[in-house]
Amino acid sequence: MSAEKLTMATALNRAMRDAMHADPTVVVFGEDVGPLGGVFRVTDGLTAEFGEQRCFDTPLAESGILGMAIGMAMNGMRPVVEMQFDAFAYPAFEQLVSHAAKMRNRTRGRVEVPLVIRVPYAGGIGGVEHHCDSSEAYYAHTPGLHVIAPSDPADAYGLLRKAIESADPVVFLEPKKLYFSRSEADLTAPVPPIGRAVVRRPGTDATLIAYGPAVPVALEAAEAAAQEGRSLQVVDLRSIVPFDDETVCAAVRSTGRAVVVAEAAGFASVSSEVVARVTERCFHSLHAPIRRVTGFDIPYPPPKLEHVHLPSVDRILDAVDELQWEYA
Amino acid sequence: MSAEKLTMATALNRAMRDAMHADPTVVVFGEDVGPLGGVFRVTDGLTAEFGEQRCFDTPLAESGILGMAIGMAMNGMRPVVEMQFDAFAYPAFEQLVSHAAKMRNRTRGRVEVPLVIRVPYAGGIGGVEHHCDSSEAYYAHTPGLHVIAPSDPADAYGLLRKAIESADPVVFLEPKKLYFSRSEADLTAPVPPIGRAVVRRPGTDATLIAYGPAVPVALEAAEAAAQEGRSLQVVDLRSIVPFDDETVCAAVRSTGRAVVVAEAAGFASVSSEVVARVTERCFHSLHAPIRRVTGFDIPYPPPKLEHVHLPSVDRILDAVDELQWEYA
Amino acid sequence: MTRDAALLLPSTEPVTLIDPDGHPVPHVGHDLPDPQALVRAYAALISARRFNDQANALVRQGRLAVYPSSHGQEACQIACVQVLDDGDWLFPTYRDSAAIVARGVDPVQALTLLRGDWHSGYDPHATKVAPQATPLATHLLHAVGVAHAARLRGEPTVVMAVCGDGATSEGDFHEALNFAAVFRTPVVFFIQNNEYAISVPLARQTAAPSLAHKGIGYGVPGERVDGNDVAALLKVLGAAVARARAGEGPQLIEAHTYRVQAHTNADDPGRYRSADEVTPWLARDPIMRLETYLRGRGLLDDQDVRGYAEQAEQAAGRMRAGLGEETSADYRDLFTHVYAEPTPQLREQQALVADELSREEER
Amino acid sequence: MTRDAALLLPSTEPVTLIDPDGHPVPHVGHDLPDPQALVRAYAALISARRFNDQANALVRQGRLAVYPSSHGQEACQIACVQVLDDGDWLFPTYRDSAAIVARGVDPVQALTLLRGDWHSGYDPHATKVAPQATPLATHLLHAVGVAHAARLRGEPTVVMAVCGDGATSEGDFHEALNFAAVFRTPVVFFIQNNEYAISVPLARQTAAPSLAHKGIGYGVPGERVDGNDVAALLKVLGAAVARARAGEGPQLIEAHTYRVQAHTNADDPGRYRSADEVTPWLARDPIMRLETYLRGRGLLDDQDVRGYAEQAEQAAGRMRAGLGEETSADYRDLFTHVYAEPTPQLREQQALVADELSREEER
Ligand SMILES: Cc1ncc(C[n+]2csc(CCOP(=O)(O)OP(=O)(O)O)c2C)c(N)n1
Ligand SMILES: Cc1ncc(C[n+]2csc(CCOP(=O)(O)OP(=O)(O)O)c2C)c(N)n1
Ligand SMILES: [Mg+2]
Ligand SMILES: [Mg+2]
Repeated sequence: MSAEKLTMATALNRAMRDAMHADPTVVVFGEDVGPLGGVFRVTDGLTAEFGEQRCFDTPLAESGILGMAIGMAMNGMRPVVEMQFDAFAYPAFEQLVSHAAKMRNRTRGRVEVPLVIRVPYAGGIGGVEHHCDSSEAYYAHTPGLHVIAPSDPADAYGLLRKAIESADPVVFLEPKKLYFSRSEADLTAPVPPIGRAVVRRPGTDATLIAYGPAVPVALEAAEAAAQEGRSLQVVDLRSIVPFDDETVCAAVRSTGRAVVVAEAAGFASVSSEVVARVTERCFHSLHAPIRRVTGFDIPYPPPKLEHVHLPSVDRILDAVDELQWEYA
Repeated sequence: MSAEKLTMATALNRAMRDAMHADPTVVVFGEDVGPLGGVFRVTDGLTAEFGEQRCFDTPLAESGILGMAIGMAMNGMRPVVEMQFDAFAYPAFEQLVSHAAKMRNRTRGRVEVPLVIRVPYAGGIGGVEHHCDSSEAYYAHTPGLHVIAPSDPADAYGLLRKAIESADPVVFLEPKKLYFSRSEADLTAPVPPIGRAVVRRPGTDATLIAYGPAVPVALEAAEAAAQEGRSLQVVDLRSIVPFDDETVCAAVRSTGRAVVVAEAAGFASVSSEVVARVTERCFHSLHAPIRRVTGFDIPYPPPKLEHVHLPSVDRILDAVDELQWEYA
Repeated sequence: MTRDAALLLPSTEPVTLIDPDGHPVPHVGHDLPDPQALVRAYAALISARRFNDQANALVRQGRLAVYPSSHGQEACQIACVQVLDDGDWLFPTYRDSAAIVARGVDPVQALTLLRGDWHSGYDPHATKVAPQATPLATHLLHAVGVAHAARLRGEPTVVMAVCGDGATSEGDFHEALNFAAVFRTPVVFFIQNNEYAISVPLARQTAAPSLAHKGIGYGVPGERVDGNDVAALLKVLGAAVARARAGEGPQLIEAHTYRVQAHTNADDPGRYRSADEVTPWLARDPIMRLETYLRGRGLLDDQDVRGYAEQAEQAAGRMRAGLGEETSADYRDLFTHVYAEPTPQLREQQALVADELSREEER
Repeated sequence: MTRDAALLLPSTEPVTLIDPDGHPVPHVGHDLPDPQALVRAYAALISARRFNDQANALVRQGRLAVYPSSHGQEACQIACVQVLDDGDWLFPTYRDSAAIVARGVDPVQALTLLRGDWHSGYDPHATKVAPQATPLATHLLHAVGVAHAARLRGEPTVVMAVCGDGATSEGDFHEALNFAAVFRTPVVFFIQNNEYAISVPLARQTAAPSLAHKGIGYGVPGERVDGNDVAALLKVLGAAVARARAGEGPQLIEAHTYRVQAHTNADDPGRYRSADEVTPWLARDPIMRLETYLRGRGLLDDQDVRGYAEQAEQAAGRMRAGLGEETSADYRDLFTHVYAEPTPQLREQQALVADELSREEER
């Protein structure tokens, strides 16, 4: 067991490398993932180390990439494919929804498609249109897919290993803005199974529920609130599907107040689901309705305006302020 | 003003015919919509009446259909395109999300894409896989699209006329199982604007909130409840986006209890949104958490099992029973 | 892979080896298949036709929900299976039930989808037949993936990927051809051009000289074949399979045939084509011409014909019986096969149904 | 539309009319463009090169966020615009900023996207230039739609739809070519084959003899042209536009050129290609050869060259100045242009931001 300081991009790269060493059926492919190592360098060195047959570039066609991955998964391989940016996964939507998600069901378990779809996702990097979408709702709403969003290097490593080992298709959402943030991680530590949320920060007054790129913002907000004497708990979902009702509800019951924080547009989203299901389960423990701080219901803004759109510490603290403390 | 008894399919057909008469820029195209009149005969007779240039068959490619429609809308036309079945709209997902929904925004209003995407949707017709998806959440989550689901012939006519007149792209979801159910409709009556829900049945004890194919089921449940002495109000959303907070919240406040009914899988769905936003707005009027009766989080079942999946009168009444009447 | 245009373009006319009247047609590129293969094909054609007729009858009796018939396309159905080895894969569409049965899948299992029992009824791994694909052209990419995986492992697998003329317009057709070509994947793309996509005729689908002309745009050799001539199909498809197996990469074969019946029983072809258009195709029936040829060569006599008809009749009887049996749809299947392990949420949802059912029973 | 294969296939070698050394090359199909057109093209090339250099410099200075340069591809940029009439439309990609500016769009407005101010800065209706497309190949379908709408109204509009070699692999490329062919829509599909899609070389993109060979699969005539020879481009594209305008339907033109710079400033080409590969292409520069040719014919002298350079320099200066001005991004735009009328929800959300900002100001 040895902790080291590394970036999420490196952690993800290690996860693929280690998985490829551990299992010869793991293959990595997509656009520019070979010699270039991916536009974010997440697949850096894999072709050099494992050869062209294990990590390779494809023609430029996302439906093709996922469709071929499904076929390979049907025939004994474990493909890990990269969609270059969130919005460029949309051409693969039919393959994802009508096949990846349904093949096991269609065949009553006779055909499995163990594959991972890595999607660099969400904003905060000054990217132009189509490079910053938070698309998790589309995937989370689709039965048959696991949907995961790590928020730090350690989870990124552990969850990607689990995703590659999974017998089911996993949409693995990598928050682009966290790719190069560095933190301590012990890659040899045991990882919890997919489907477990974690309390990132204890707190007693209210609970912030976040995932992926929103987690660091929530933690920052909790820190700021602490300065003002308010104790905020922070829960990191990690896995959107399956959802960890147990951890989330226990957290919310312990404080009686909650704010869900997510970058995606709020309407008919994962954050709607969190509000709905937690309210259904914890109604009588709630002192106030659960609030949401999400992206607005607008197309992702151009770089110069993204700060207006993204959940900010201030906006989170405003929402916390509105949790009807007068009823405490 | 003259009411007549007609099916939803006929009402939709009339809406297109009348729109094509009223506006020469309206064109209808898709797969099999020409001489065949569509697999559900919703475009029956349009080619005969308006000629090949106004209603025509395309090659078999949904992204092509929607992409071409976007171009035509950019250049002065009002295309109304048909996606043959819900799951066959998925190949057009990128065109829908990355272009139809964003063109106005991209150009700060300089380029409008007034088009309607008609989608025969949802189940209850014994259809095989890929023919029964409830895909509204994907569209409702996407900023820039209007999303409409009528539940009777009169609304089908009025809302489709409004959708065709709209300057924005509209996803028009036609509940397949209601195509051939007949009811009185006055097609000359004025129609409310897109974005208004309607109370379909008054009631005082609890509110059922439904849209599209779930509305008749909710009405049936209310009827059954009345027999048992419970008065259920039924709200029909009609328009999912824009959402009519005013009507829905007023209804829920008036009863203090609510159940959302929808065919789609519940997770991260339109019904999650309804629960979340109504709870946020009406928390202190609620005697119990809002419950959901939705499709399960599973791929749409084969015909012999769809009855297990679809919201039923009994399941709705069970949910109503669980609205904590002991707190009344 | 050759980049020489001449070698990638199809012949100007579809390859025919036995004409509609049962006469052999000399061809520079292909001899006739050997007699055994033709007799085997004949027996299979008779079974396939009987299977189609039986399925149509079952629809009329309400025992099948829907059936997209391959009546008139049986030569394609049979040939694309007969050229495969046991280890090869077949990727069929909804219209290829006869091919699936020819491949050895139990007819009742083959019809699970169309009966409404479940989305697919047979074991793809055991039968090397992929689930029938409904979303058009999407399965062509799966075929490429299956073939590519086999090739990475050094297996001799060839994959037969079948689609219709309409499906060639989908983006996935393009991506599948291109991926297969770039990776030199052993897939035979087999288009059954039956001139219609539901109501839409070929002329509305493409302006190309032929669908086989699409091959060259990917560096894939294209070939055209008479889709009602099982002899030509066996040779052309057989050669394509052999080349793919030898490492020469994918091939594109367009069979020209005709959908003599409706798209499915729910369709009404009177709305978009005249009976006059259909009639000439009845004279080009794939069975008749093979029978004439075989009889003429003394490879088939009345007794053989009766024998094959009898075999086909027995199979149809077993199929009727099998489909007559009540099937018990188990609601638990809805929750069990969404993931390898049901999520906590699915367990809750299944429990809700269980509770409903137990309360119903109490009543 | 012809279904004769010979008329749909491209020539075996790209059409060249002026070789890299500036010598005219006789060609059976095409004469040289007239001198005025070539001189006009020269001036435009100089401006385009200067525009590229300036944009690259602005990136280094941090005044542009990102720039996909068309350095070395300027002949394509210029020619595809010069062949259009005012009423025609251009459908460009992110790499075609120089073409957009050549079409008359204000350079500062053309760079709005890459500056991060907004997704698109110019008025597509006023300029007949569609917003630059990022999702590859998707805009080709919009081009077909724009052209089809014009044709339904009997307008003489032709649409120039530009994409890269990589984009040809997308399903939407296939669907666009097919729709255009079936509807005989006046679109010229213009592929700038610069041999790379980011890091992926052409050989990984296709196994076809050439990208122009894709045309025949749709019944669309394909042609290949030297992408660094503006003379050949003007003639080949001009002929395609004329045929499209005359009602002969779509055309597919592949220009063979090379991306001499990185994909964008964020790219690191050293990881996937050697400098040795790039060097020969520098000698094939589109400007040099035209300059040599024009000087040789007495159509250009030192003074002209200085004059055009001066013009280009002035434009670059205006561009620098324009991009130096502070832009004020208005948050209200985020809510105003989602729908024709903001929804009640968007009004609420905008009010929330307004409230935040007013409280910030108070502080
Ligand atoms: C992606 C998609 N779009 C639409 C459909 C609806 N549909 C089913 S069959 C069919 C026609 C297919 O024609 P073709 O490919 O020629 O096959 P055939 O039915 O003639 O065998 C259509 C449009 C579908 N199944 N999938
Ligand atoms: C649908 C889609 N997938 C992926 C990308 C990411 N991407 C941007 S440019 C590019 C390469 C495009 O290559 P090519 O078409 O040859 O054009 P070039 O950049 O060479 O001009 C890629 C993969 C994208 N923009 N759209
Ligand atoms: Mg067909
Ligand atoms: Mg390129």
